[in-house]
Amino acid sequence: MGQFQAALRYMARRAAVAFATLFVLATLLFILFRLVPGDPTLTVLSPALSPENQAELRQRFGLDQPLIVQYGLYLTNMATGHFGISFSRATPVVALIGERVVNTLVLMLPALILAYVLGIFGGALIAWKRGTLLEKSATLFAIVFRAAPIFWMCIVFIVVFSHWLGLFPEGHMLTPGASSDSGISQFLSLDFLRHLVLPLVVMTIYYGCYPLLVMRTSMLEVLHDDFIELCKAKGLSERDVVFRHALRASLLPITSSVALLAAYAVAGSVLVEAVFSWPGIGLLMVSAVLDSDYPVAQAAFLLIAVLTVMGNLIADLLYGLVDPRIRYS
Amino acid sequence: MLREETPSLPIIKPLDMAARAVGAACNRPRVAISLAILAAFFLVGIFANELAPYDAFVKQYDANGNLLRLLPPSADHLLGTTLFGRDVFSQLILGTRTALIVGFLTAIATSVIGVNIGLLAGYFGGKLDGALMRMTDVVFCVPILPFSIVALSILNRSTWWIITVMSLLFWPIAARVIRSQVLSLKERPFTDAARMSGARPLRIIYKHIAPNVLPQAFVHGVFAIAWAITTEASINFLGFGDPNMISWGTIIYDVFTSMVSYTAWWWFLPPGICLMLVVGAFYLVAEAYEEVANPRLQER
Amino acid sequence: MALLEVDRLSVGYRTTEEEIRAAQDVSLTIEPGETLGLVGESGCGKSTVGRAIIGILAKNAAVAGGSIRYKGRELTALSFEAMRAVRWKEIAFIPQSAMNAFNPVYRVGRQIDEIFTEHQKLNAREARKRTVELFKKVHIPASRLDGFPHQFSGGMRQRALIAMALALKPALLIADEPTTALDVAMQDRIFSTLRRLREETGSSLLLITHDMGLVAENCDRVAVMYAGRIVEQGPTHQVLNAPCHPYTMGLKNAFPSMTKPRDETLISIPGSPPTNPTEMVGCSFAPRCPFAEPRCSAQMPALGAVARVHFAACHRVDQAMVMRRRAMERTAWSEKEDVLSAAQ
Amino acid sequence: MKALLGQVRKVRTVLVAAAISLGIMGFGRAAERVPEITLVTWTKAQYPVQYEEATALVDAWKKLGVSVKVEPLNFPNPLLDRVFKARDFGAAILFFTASLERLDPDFYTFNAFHSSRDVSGGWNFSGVRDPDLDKLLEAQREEYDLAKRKTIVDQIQRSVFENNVWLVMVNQDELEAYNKTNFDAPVLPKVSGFNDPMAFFKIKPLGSQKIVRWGSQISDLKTINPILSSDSSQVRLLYLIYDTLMKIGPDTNPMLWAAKNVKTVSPTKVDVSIRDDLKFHDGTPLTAEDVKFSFDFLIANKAVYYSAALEPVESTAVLNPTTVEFTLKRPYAPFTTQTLSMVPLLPKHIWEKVEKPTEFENANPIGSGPFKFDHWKHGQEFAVKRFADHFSPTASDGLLIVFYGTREAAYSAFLHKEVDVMDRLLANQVDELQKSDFVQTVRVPSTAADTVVLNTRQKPFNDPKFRAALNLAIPRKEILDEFYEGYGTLGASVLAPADAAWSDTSIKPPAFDIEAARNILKEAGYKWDSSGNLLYPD
Repeated sequence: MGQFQAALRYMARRAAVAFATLFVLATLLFILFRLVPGDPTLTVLSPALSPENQAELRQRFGLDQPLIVQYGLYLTNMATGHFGISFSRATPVVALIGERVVNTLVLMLPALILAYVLGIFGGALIAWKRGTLLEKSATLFAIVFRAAPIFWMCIVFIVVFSHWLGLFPEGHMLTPGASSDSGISQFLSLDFLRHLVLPLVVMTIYYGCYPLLVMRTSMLEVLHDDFIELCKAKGLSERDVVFRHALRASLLPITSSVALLAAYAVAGSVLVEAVFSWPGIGLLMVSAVLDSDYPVAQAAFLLIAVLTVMGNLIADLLYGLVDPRIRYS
Repeated sequence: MLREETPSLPIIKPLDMAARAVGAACNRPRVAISLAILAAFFLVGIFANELAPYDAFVKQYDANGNLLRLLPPSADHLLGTTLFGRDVFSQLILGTRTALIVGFLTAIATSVIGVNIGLLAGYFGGKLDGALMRMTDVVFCVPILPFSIVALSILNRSTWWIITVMSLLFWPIAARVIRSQVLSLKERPFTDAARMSGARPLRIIYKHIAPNVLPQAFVHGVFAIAWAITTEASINFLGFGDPNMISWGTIIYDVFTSMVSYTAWWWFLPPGICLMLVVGAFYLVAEAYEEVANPRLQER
Repeated sequence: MALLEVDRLSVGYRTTEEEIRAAQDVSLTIEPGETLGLVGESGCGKSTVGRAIIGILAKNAAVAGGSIRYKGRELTALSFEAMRAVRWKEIAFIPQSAMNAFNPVYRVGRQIDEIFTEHQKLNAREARKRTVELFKKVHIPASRLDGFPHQFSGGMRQRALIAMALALKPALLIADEPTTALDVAMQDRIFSTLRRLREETGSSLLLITHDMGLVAENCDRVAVMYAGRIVEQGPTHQVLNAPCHPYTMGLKNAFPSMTKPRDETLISIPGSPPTNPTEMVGCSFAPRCPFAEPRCSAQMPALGAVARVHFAACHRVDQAMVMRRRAMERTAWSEKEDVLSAAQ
Repeated sequence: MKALLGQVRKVRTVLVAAAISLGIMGFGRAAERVPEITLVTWTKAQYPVQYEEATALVDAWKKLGVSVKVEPLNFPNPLLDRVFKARDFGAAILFFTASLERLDPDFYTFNAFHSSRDVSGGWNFSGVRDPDLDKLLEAQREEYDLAKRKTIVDQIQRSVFENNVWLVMVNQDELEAYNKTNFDAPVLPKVSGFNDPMAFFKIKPLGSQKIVRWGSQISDLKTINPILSSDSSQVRLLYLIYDTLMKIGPDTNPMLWAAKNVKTVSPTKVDVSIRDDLKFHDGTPLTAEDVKFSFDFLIANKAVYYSAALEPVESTAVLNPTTVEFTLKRPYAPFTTQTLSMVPLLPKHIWEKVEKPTEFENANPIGSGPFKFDHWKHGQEFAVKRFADHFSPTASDGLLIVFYGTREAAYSAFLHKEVDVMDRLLANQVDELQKSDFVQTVRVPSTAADTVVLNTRQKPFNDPKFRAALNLAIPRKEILDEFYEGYGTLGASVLAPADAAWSDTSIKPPAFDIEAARNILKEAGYKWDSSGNLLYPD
């Protein structure tokens, strides 16, 4: 029980640090966006745009306030999860962004989970089969593919699997007009799955390479450990030795990679979304930055940062789960 | 990517380590091939101007003054031409130079930052350590690609800014590894001896401790080269790159936006393959070096 | 019929550069209920022999010759699955360091349950019942079953290991340096536990150790290994009281014994074992041996009988008495040490 | 690297220049070198063609001894900030899209050259301040007689052309394609093609696909609240749902739409009577009250996009349930083509209840247009359905606009028959598409223009001779052939030939002639130094 409480206390402290991190990031972001050259009021492309109109718009956007007031408002908006109102749309930012985050997660989470599952079991398998053709080719494959730029791989996959073979759609999340519903049910359709396959496969392969290689190295080390010898001496089958004992004990280095890879994947989702026209948060952020829509860009960026920070937290939590020797102190 | 482990290493000079790494490479075809690939790309990068058959920025015309648009590979144009008649092979060669410059400058800058922060935090500890490490945490959580996009929309879209932004984002990993190493190094007898003899802290740090963390810094540096090249290509692919510089990422982006990626394979495939080879080779070399620098990782 | 007969066993390790013989022509027998000590410095190949018997050699190692017969069955010829059935049920194994013998990420109880579920096909409930009984036998509270290995003390882990080893009443137990990391008091407790449990199961024991004291206290017979070969073998009291090989004499010196006054400081053998003994033509101990003669480094001595059940491999075995006396003196060894260090 | 070399070279030339000028100072005043000029253009990422055009200009102008620094800027910002507000540029390549509302000559003349528009946000990029021109610009605004107005407009075009401030390079054709096995497009508006909602009102299903799917290159519709409308590509979608009193017809002539009759009572009084069969999508009849409300409401809430069109309106009054009287501040000739065809008719009963109109999402827009709102999935699609009660019902069952965000995604969707209509194609795509048997490609000569705008506030652009030389040194033919594969016409007047009613076709595109350009410079007293750099006249 004490351990559990310690873990809770530890997590609480970590969460506090995460919050502080986000606060610093948010402030940094605020400053950054005030430095962006370009007047957001100019995005109204009317030849009639006059200084009076601009003043009006500036007031509408709240840009006429002193910076410190803007900053205060910005922080309150964030703290209340409101994020303000988009410059270019009447939509509250939060409504705009909520959908997009879901779309991003719906692609990224399965991809990361699959990448790790495949990486872990694949890595264990090839470490066990060390020296075989399987191990050599899988290792080479992973070495080559983790080095490939993901956006390029995405295009290669599109060219091969949709353009030449016509197996999957080239992009987007749903066939146009397939569903007018923007709730959860759209993710349950066959159509969605068809659109999901290609980006999911690319991301899984791409992000699976690293866990695969880490797992292989870690397994090779663990397979030399004394307890493996005992497991063998106990008369366990090789499969049990490898997949029950060695695999579980080899997970430590891989969990410490979760945070890094998750952060990498969150950031990289911008690229995948761009190639596949996936209506996710990364794509929204890019277009908001280009459109000088500060509230949307800030919120999107912040949410991406939140995902990164959460990836860190989850990695920490996993570490504790995977390694019973970790004590929270 | 690095492991956050503190190897207890003997005091070894990085050059010796490099020599050992090269020696070890000879036993491992994978690393030997990587080094050969890198050597080839280095030569191409250095002699880019001499090797490029055409000016990569200039449109090519045939004898009748027609633009040589989307030509497949031929003896005149080894890798064909682009939508606006530029020589792909020459662009690829110029891109090599960009990739290497970006990789190395970023690696050097980010290692310098990371190592110094790691050294100072690790050696002085206390409040300085706390402050530096919190800063490290914050920077660690900055999503690299989105941040670069925002930053580059403020700054000029130049390769130098891209290098700067990446250098400012990549260092936390190095700082953490170096710091934890310094924590153990500063308890070693030789540090005590230096302290006893009245050496000032900065002298102890840079004269006595720093040489011992160089191997780790070097490992990080080589990894950073690979990350930098990939990230720069990604930034270019999102259209935030330097328009006056040809990089592999820009080439891929040009094909993609011209919508000919499925026909003009000669234009689309080479830059990706180059990225794959160079980045992959740097990863392998970094890992091989890491094994030497950190004996615990040596394959048994 | 002996329980285990190892006949001219050779084991080779393949490294990137060369092949190293870790064991060469090793012959041993163990009778039912008997305890055989296998002693030698670390790296002499004694652990390799133990692992070869139970068939858990490292991937780059293989039996290169000889035979291992257990109850008349040739173990080296068994299929993997057949060998699997022999392990633990027939021959159990206590590895070198109890410290790392348990998988750090699983609860100890679960790792013991596995024996019953694997070999006796018990279900989880029944297996747990047996494990609880086992723990009772070695005086570990059943509540600790749900602990992780790192939450166990060294002694506790070792006892758990012993309990586990004898759980299936194996005919033979191979213990590889079972108490290396423990203090003397703890060692005694462990060995008394081991004895107690063996009385129940009647298991034979192959005790692999570098500790002459342990051999003296626990073994019926002893085999001394050096550089992959057995250099002396015989009943414990004979070998220890009247060692016939200079290496055994040196080993004996290196440990406090009841035969010598407590206050005397220990004498250790200078130098270190050869890295690749296969390359050596003569006696592999010759470079360190204070009694070496020219023929020693030219010709390999054979294992010959010095008494009815006592064998030794030394050219000067006939001068054993003289050597024994001289070996008690520090100078005999230190002279050699000077020579060795001068040679470097 | 090239940049670095460029930097080095620049520093070197500066040093050399300094050394030379120091050396010459002893003998007399040295002629000053024409500095490197900055050419602002679009990023390669957003508009590759406009970026390429800049590089073509660099090569051409180099032949005059003028060095050019290309500065690709992101649209909208910081490009707009530099050109529309800070006016911090030498020359800028701007890209004007075609739309029917921009056909009235007022749009590209008054807005672009009247001195009152030389304010932050105004479109007088060049900083033209010419009292005579101002007078002409004002006169055409007030002239209701078409023939007389045309004469004034021609005068303006000529004057602007000779002033060489807006150097129109190319008027490119609008290239479009639709799936001809699914649909027939009997009415394709001139100038804008599918960029005009009218095309979608008339498109006819041929098979089972009754809903037209349009692959849009914009990443999302931003808002359906007209107060917040920001640009023409966004506004055009509003007109699917909202009626206007008049429309620019497919033949580019103004036509009555919701209005039954428009009577110019006096130069400042216009009476508009509306049809009596107008109905909002919720069944409420559309009355003169709604018309008056729409104008008053948009004026009161400072709907920026419409502010130019609404500015001349002094007041509105309901004369009877079907007639509204507009009182203008001054005579305003574009009233029908601009004001009446642009302002959407809003349902009073809905909008008058909105508390904060600028923050109103208008999530379920009710209009009276031929299509009624169906659904909008942000960043994915926007769908409207046929409104059967409309006076001019659509031939299709509805329209689905799919937001692809990029041309490439929309294009591949079109190839895969995921969408039926695609606009704004690149030339090389048209060639590719013509090979497919299901595709009808459409080439619409349009008023879209790639124009080099010169900033006369800065040296050397303040010199008309210098500007004239630059204009002659634009390789128009090369640009049209290489970047548009010939799909378009060479640019001349600011009013493109496609604007048939107003364009002065006697203005011919200047031929690319470096020699002539150098002669102009020579005559104006410019010189060249030994390495061929242009020097200012003494």
